[in-house]
Amino acid sequence: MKVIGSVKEDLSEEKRIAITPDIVKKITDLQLSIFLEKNYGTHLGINDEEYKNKGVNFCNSAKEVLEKSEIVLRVNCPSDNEVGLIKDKSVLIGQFDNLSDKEVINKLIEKDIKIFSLSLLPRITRAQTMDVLSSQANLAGYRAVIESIEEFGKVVPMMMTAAGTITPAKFLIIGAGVAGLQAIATAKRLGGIVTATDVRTTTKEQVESLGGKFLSVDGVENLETNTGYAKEADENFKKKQEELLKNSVEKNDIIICTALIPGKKAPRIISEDMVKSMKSGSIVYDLAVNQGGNSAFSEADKINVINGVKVMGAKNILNSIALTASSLYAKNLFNFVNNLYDDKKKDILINEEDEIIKKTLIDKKL
Amino acid sequence: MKVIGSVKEDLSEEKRIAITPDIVKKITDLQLSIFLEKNYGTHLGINDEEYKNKGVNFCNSAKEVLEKSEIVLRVNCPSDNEVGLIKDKSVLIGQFDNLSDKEVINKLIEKDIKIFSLSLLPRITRAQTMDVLSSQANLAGYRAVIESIEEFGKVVPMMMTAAGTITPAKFLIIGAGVAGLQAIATAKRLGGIVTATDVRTTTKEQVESLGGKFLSVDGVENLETNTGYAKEADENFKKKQEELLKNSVEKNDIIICTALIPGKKAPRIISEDMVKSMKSGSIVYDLAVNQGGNSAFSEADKINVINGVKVMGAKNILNSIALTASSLYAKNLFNFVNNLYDDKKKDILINEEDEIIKKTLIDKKL
Amino acid sequence: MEIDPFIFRLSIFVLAIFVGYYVVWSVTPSLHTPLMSVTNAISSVIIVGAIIAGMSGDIKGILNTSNIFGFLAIFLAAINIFGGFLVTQRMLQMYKKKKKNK
Amino acid sequence: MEIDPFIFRLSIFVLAIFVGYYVVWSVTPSLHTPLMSVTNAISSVIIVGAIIAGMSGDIKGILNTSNIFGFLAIFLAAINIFGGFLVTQRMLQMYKKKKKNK
Amino acid sequence: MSVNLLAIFYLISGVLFILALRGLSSPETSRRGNLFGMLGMAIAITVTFLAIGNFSIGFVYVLIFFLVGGSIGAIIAYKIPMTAMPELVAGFHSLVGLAAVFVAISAFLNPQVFNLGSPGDIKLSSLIEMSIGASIGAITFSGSIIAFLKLRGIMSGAPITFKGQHYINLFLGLSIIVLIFYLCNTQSESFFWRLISISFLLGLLLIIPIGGADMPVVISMLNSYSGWAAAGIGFTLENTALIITGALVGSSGAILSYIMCKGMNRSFFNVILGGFGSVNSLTVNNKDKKPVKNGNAEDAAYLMKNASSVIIVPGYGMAVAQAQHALKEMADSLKKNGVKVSYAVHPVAGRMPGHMNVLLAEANVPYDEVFEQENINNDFASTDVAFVIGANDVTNPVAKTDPKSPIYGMPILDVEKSKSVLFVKRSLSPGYAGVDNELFYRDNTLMLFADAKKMTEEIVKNLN
Amino acid sequence: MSVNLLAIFYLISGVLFILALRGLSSPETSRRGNLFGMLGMAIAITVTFLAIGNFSIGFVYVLIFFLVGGSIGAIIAYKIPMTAMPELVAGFHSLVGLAAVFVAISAFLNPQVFNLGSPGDIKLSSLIEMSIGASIGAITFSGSIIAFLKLRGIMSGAPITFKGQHYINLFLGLSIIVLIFYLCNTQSESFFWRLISISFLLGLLLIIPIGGADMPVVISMLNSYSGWAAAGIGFTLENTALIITGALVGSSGAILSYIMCKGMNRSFFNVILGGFGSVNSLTVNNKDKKPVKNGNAEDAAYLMKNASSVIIVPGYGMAVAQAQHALKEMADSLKKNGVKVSYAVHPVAGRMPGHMNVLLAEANVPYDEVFEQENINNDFASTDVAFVIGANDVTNPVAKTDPKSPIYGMPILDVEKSKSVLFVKRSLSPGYAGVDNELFYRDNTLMLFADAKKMTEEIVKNLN
Ligand SMILES: NC(=O)c1ccc[n+]([C@@H]2O[C@H](COP(=O)([O-])OP(=O)(O)OC[C@H]3O[C@@H](n4cnc5c(N)ncnc54)[C@H](OP(=O)(O)O)[C@@H]3O)[C@@H](O)[C@H]2O)c1
Ligand SMILES: NC(=O)c1ccc[n+]([C@@H]2O[C@H](COP(=O)([O-])OP(=O)(O)OC[C@H]3O[C@@H](n4cnc5c(N)ncnc54)[C@H](OP(=O)(O)O)[C@@H]3O)[C@@H](O)[C@H]2O)c1
Ligand SMILES: NC(=O)c1ccc[n+]([C@@H]2O[C@H](COP(=O)([O-])OP(=O)(O)OC[C@H]3O[C@@H](n4cnc5c(N)ncnc54)[C@H](O)[C@@H]3O)[C@@H](O)[C@H]2O)c1
Ligand SMILES: NC(=O)c1ccc[n+]([C@@H]2O[C@H](COP(=O)([O-])OP(=O)(O)OC[C@H]3O[C@@H](n4cnc5c(N)ncnc54)[C@H](O)[C@@H]3O)[C@@H](O)[C@H]2O)c1
Repeated sequence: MKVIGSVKEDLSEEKRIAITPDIVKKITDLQLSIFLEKNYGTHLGINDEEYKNKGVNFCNSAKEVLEKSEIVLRVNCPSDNEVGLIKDKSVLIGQFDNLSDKEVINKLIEKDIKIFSLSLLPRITRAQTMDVLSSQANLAGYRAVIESIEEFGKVVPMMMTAAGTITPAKFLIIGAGVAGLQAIATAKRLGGIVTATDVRTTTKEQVESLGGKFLSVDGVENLETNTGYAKEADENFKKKQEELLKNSVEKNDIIICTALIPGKKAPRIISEDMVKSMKSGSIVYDLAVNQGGNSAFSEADKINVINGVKVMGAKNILNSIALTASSLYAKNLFNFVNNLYDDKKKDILINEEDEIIKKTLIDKKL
Repeated sequence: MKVIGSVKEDLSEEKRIAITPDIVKKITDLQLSIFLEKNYGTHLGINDEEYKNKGVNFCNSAKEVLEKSEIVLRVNCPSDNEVGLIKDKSVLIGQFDNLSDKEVINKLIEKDIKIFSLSLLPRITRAQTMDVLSSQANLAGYRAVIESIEEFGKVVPMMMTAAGTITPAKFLIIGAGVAGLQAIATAKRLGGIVTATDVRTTTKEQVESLGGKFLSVDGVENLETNTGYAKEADENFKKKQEELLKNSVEKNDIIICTALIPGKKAPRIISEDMVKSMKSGSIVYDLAVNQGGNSAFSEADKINVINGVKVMGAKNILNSIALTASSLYAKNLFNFVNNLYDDKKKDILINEEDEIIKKTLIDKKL
Repeated sequence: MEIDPFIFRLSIFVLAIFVGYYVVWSVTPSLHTPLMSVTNAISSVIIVGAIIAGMSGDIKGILNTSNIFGFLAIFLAAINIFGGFLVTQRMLQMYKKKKKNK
Repeated sequence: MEIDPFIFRLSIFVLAIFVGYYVVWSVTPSLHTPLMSVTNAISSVIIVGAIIAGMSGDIKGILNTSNIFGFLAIFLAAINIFGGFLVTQRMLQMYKKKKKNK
Repeated sequence: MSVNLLAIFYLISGVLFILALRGLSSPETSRRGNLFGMLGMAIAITVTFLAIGNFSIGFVYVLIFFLVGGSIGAIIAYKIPMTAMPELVAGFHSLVGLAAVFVAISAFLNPQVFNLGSPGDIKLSSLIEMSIGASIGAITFSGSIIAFLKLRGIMSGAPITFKGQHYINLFLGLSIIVLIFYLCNTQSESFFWRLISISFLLGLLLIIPIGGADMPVVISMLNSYSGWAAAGIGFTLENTALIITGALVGSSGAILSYIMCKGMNRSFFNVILGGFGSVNSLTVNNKDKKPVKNGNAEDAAYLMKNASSVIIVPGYGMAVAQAQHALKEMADSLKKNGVKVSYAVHPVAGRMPGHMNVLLAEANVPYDEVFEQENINNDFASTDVAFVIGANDVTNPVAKTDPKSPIYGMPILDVEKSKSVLFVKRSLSPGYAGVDNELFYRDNTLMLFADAKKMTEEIVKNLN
Repeated sequence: MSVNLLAIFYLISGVLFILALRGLSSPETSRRGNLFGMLGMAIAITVTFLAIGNFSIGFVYVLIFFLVGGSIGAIIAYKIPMTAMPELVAGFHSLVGLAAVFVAISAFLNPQVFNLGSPGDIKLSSLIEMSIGASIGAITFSGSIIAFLKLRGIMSGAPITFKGQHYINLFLGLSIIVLIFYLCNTQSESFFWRLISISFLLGLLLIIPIGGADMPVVISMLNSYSGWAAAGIGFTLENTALIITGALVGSSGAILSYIMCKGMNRSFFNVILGGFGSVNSLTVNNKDKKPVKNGNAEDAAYLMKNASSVIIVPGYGMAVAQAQHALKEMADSLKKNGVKVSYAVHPVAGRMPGHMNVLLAEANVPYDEVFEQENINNDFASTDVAFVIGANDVTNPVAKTDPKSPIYGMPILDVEKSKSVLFVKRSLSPGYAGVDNELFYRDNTLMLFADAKKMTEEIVKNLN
């Protein structure tokens, strides 16, 4: 019986967990045994008891867990320290970043550890159940709106009352990918007036299908790659987009930035001037802050107030909904393991024919 | 020309202001001149310039303002210190509490100051435009939901996704007065499943008119007074209510408490056991915390975590939406002044025939 | 072996009843009054009988009772015909779709 | 001064057209096929003519051409009558509101 | 003119009458329908003249009576105010009835003119036909007179019932049959006159017990009677035009009254028999017996479809009925029809601040169609229809006029200034403040009594 | 039996036929309508026998032919599979047409039997009537045969057009008129036969160019023709039953085909003239020329109203059309009709996680009616109707069967297991994944081509 293990990660950076009680049974049904570190989920209100009842084994330290584990599930990249503890030739599955995690990855490869990074998952239909990017971006989009509203000194929905009319808050969503669409939906639900913009023309219909208005940059091509992602925009486009947004930004109360380009720095879309043109009390929430930020003044885990405009962004927004985020993340992981694991051989089977396995595997030094 | 004045209040307790730029013109149209203290609205992003442009005069200190003012507008009761500064025989309008503000009120009356407390406003149709209780309770209801959601580690709306289904959050609203109804509306908007309960039977239809479910305590009378408020419940009722809620509370994720009885301590509705019966991660937001609280463990401006359940409440929840709250409060105040002020005599006219004036005036020591 | 014309008339009568029955089934309520009014006007086709009655007899006998009743019937029916159709026309004027402002 | 029976028939014909016209206006599309089928069945009332043709003449002449055509017409029309009405009945069976479970 | 040609022309005029009735069943074709009717009538009259071809002194008299009568009719038609339509139709009806009686009398006195035999020796079938015609004509006449008086207000609109009325009517009806029987046996003039008198009486008694609210049904029914009378006389005179038209009018009138009864939720037979269940259920709620105009979804749809602008005024009732989605759909339909739609939200509509906004937003009503009171109140005066759905207090003008009213001083939405006001609510009961709303009784108000959601859905159906 | 009595009976059977047609216009009364039709026919046949009263050897032959024919008809009616209905009706039609021709021939050969004069000296009017009857009968016959062959699939359903066809038809039509003219002049048998042959030919040519999709209209039109033929012969035979019924069938058939054309958005005249605009617009998108069943809102409403359970499967198209409110209303209507309604939400329906949930919540769909795939997938097999609105990929069974498909391996909603599947989308084009969905071509699938919101609103209208 192969052993699958997971240890506590640095709670100051990551509150999500890779194995939730929900997926324990699914894993053990695959004839894998699970080892977790003590107090694995307590910070989320999940007691070790709950796991134990479902058949999970607990160890007192990360070291013990990693010594036993042939498959290690994680949320983020292990620390340098942990790399040493992971068994050689074991399998490590998580979400890694080719840039910031480069060194650790190289060390792991030296130990002949098979690294699967779900960040590299192809966006094909069959991979949807393992798509952590989607599942987490979706929650991030929701949460960005909630946190913006919490910070917003006014009321979002329109209210016509005996003491006067409260006009509805105006939202501008930059980038209508998974996170952007959920942000649109959430803002609409609360009664905001929602506009969104994107460089991919197909998103217009999608934005409208959620009741939002779409702001198109006129007369430019569709910047969509054949994998469904955005391409970097050229100068001409950037100028036109800036022109368009300049007028729009100042009319909005809350801006949620979600624009990303895979493998590149996030495009800078909201300029300093734009932020300054906004009304005092407005909010800019930059979900792209960790990729360089879509907005001027945005800094992770800080609220910068510029002329009364609050520009904010979180290093890890998912920590604030870690319960839901973990539950989806764990399911994605399980589905990935399920696809990787050969039921008959009772072992991991690296089928190079399988696009999902092939694309997520990191087996060369970066 | 009579002078109407307002000074900054203690920002640590009150961020709302009594005069917003919106109502300046309306006041000056009544041939009143306005004096404000320096930096009156800066904490809300409203510059003195904005007021000055509309014809407001500024003084450097509260003292100067109060020396000039024949009518003083406030949000809360003045401090002991300020009482001395207010001119004898002037008029003071604000929201005062017969209990906690008793001493100050008595001092003011000694100075022959006419005190009008909008907290005493009769809930008659004509008074609706001055009804600060409604306008502020409404915002409080909205905000309580937003803050609860911000604190809530899960997602509110139902989402059926490739990584599994997220079940919708369940809300229970205790008390379906103005605040409760707005809480219902806001929670519904976000996709929550909303149940509400109240002692007044007419609220059933009102709850349902917002798409909420009503939880009726069976077989008891309607505890509504003829002024539309709730009466204190008897033991029999309380027992039945407890029975009913016991089962319901543990199924809910977020509880918003708004139940009040005018002039009395707020009813204790959520017992310690009930809080403990809730799932870890649940939220109890107690809007009644300043009146004694509807829930066990609730303390103003604190989040008490009991078995993973967060019980919270704010001393002044309106501070977090001070902009909107001030705008409505100021309009209410203006409407009150407008009713009090005789256009021809260019003076305050205390018409004892007028139910609104009669009921709000405090002219005897408490 | 000729069929009695009465039978034909009866057939015609029966069929006309069906026509009348089906023809108004789908009338919109807002047209009830004009429809009644036009039906009323049409029913003064009785004037056909009145004319025959009024014009009967020769020149001398033109003023016998039967003719006089005929004249009166013509008079009444004529009021109805003109009044009925014209008033319907007036009512229907109201149902003209108003010009939209732009 | 008797009216030609043709005129009566014409009147009957015209009125029947109106009846036919109005009677099916409001039919639901799902009934188009059965309606066509029943109309088809009804149109084989031509059998009346066929019967007259078939039974004409005396015993000896019963098998002259005209009769034979009559018989054939009867045969065809009869297929149609029985087939038409019965098949309509079958079709309509489908339109019976299904019993709801519970 | 040959009898055959004559018959063909009568057939044509019959067809034109059919087309007339058909045309009147939808607003688009209604004017053309009326023209068909006129044409049919013109043909019938002309060919009758031509067929007789006796342009003697009789013709002059006929012409004079015709023209005088026609002019009077035309004048009445132009002078009468639109509000007096129902009673006018009733009045006209009485004339048709009387005309039928006169024709029957004429035929009875002078049967040879119509080829019915000679006085005292009239063909049996003709005699039966003409007495039926005369009797129904007489009933129509006197019944219509009563209807006219009731509608005009000369006679009380309340149903006048008395004990045993049904027995008396039954007795009169039987007498008519007996009289016809004797008349056929004896051919005696006196029976004929008695027949007519009793029929007059029966007409009076039949209509008197029926309440004013049911008068439209009664008129339509009398219409039907007059058709049957014409058909009866048509058989007597062997006149196809009369037969076709009579049958047409007879059956369509009967159907129409049936449809109207259904529309008003009244039993057809009770109305026709008179006085049975004639308490008007709507007047019951209306303590002061003030009349309200009571419409249905079709009327509302028609009014709004033809408006150039509609202002929707939502209130607590919309919320209770959860009618917001249907309402949005209604607005969409109207907009498709080119109608300008806006929403007027009163600051205290509903039961919590912003109540209407929550629901309108839920139904995806665009914010730029939603106006607060101050910004839209002046628009009512230039609006065709104010559609008030489940709102009440916020429209009540008593807030401006009666200082004693609990809502005095509240600024209200001036819905009453628009051309027509539609009120959707379930009854005449008051709103939150408990004050009666006098708008319900205004002339330009149409009440739509129903649950707000159901009614709105009905209206949507009728808009399409 | 006296001619008068006979005529009255014929009138009665005519009235019964009217009631039959009326009955067939709504599902509730349809079976009763059919019975009226049978009764009318029985009366017409019986009284005809009685009138002739010649129960000689002729009667025996008549009876034999009648019974043999009747039995054959009955057997066909019971044996034929339900799917063959349209062609069956077409086939039956041809028989009526032929019967009309035979009667006309018989009358032509033996006019004295029908009181039309003697052979070679037939009354002019009768001759005209009978030749019109025969000609229309012949057209009906050959036209119906073609319709039958096309529907049966023996002949290609595609419209067969060739240059100048309209001129040929015109020429044939004119020839018929000329022939009738000569026939009347000469009373020559040869003209009569030529008339019939040319009419046969015309019938063939008229129908051949019409496409299979328009066949129902054609059948109804031929129905109408056979009615006119019967009426023509009715005039010849001076038979009221034939005249009434013929006119009834003739006009109702014409109206019915008009209504059907409107329902299909086709020009009536194009269909009737054949081949003009007969390219079936729907087959164009269908590259493989696989047939799809194409329904309308009424069909959908009918199917769902009579279902005991309906599962709604929303997809991205519902979101694009913003059909959620209309959908909720549809579900409400269905629930009122006692139908159980649930929603099946696929995990990746739409374009973002939880896309459908947002919209369903907006429309206030109760959460307990919304099921995730795992919990509802087994219910499809026991469900009457799956209503798929703007979803596509998530229902595509290719995900289970074709490992090469880009969606292979995605769990899908098993809508195809339900008794009927309704697909609301605008065309046959594929969804996000770009894969054709074979469900569209299944036997138990009905495609509803329209914008999701419009179609749903239409269905709601039809549900009420
Ligand atoms: N907005 C606030 O903050 C607030 C708070 C407390 C009180 N109020 C008071 O509430 C009132 C609001 O005015 P309003 O015009 O919105 O409401 P309203 O005056 O209370 O009238 C609502 C009307 O809706 C009708 N209705 C109820 N259910 C219905 C249904 N299912 N379908 C159709 N009609 C239905 C009722 O008539 P039927 O019974 O005949 O159907 C009723 O007359 C004001 O008096 C205001 O002062 C407001
Ligand atoms: N949920 C997610 O997170 C997510 C994210 C990205 C991609 N996807 C993919 O999106 C797909 C979702 O499947 P689905 O079944 O919901 O959608 P789908 O397969 O894309 O099909 C939607 C269908 O709706 C029809 N449609 C579009 N507009 C319409 C309108 N106005 N009225 C009526 N029909 C309309 C289209 O057909 P016509 O053009 O013929 O009308 C289309 O075939 C899956 O392939 C999934 O992998 C999902
Ligand atoms: N096949 C599947 O089942 C599946 C699953 C999930 C997502 N997807 C698709 O993957 C694609 C990418 O989604 P994502 O959320 O991961 O994208 P992302 O996070 O990479 O980018 C977010 C959005 O920002 C936009 N953007 C980039 N540069 C921009 C600029 N300069 N201005 C404005 N907008 C800019 C992008 O177009 C994208 O919509 C989408 O098409 C999505 O539908 C597919
Ligand atoms: N006339 C007007 O125009 C007007 C304006 C605003 C409000 N009002 C009315 O004033 C009334 C009071 O509203 P409010 O919000 O100020 O009330 P509140 O703040 O005094 O109380 C809040 C709610 O708590 C409820 N409550 C009290 N004890 C309870 C218990 N033991 N269990 C459950 N619920 C309990 C009350 O019934 C009330 O609904 C309402 O009827 C409201 O409609 C009227």
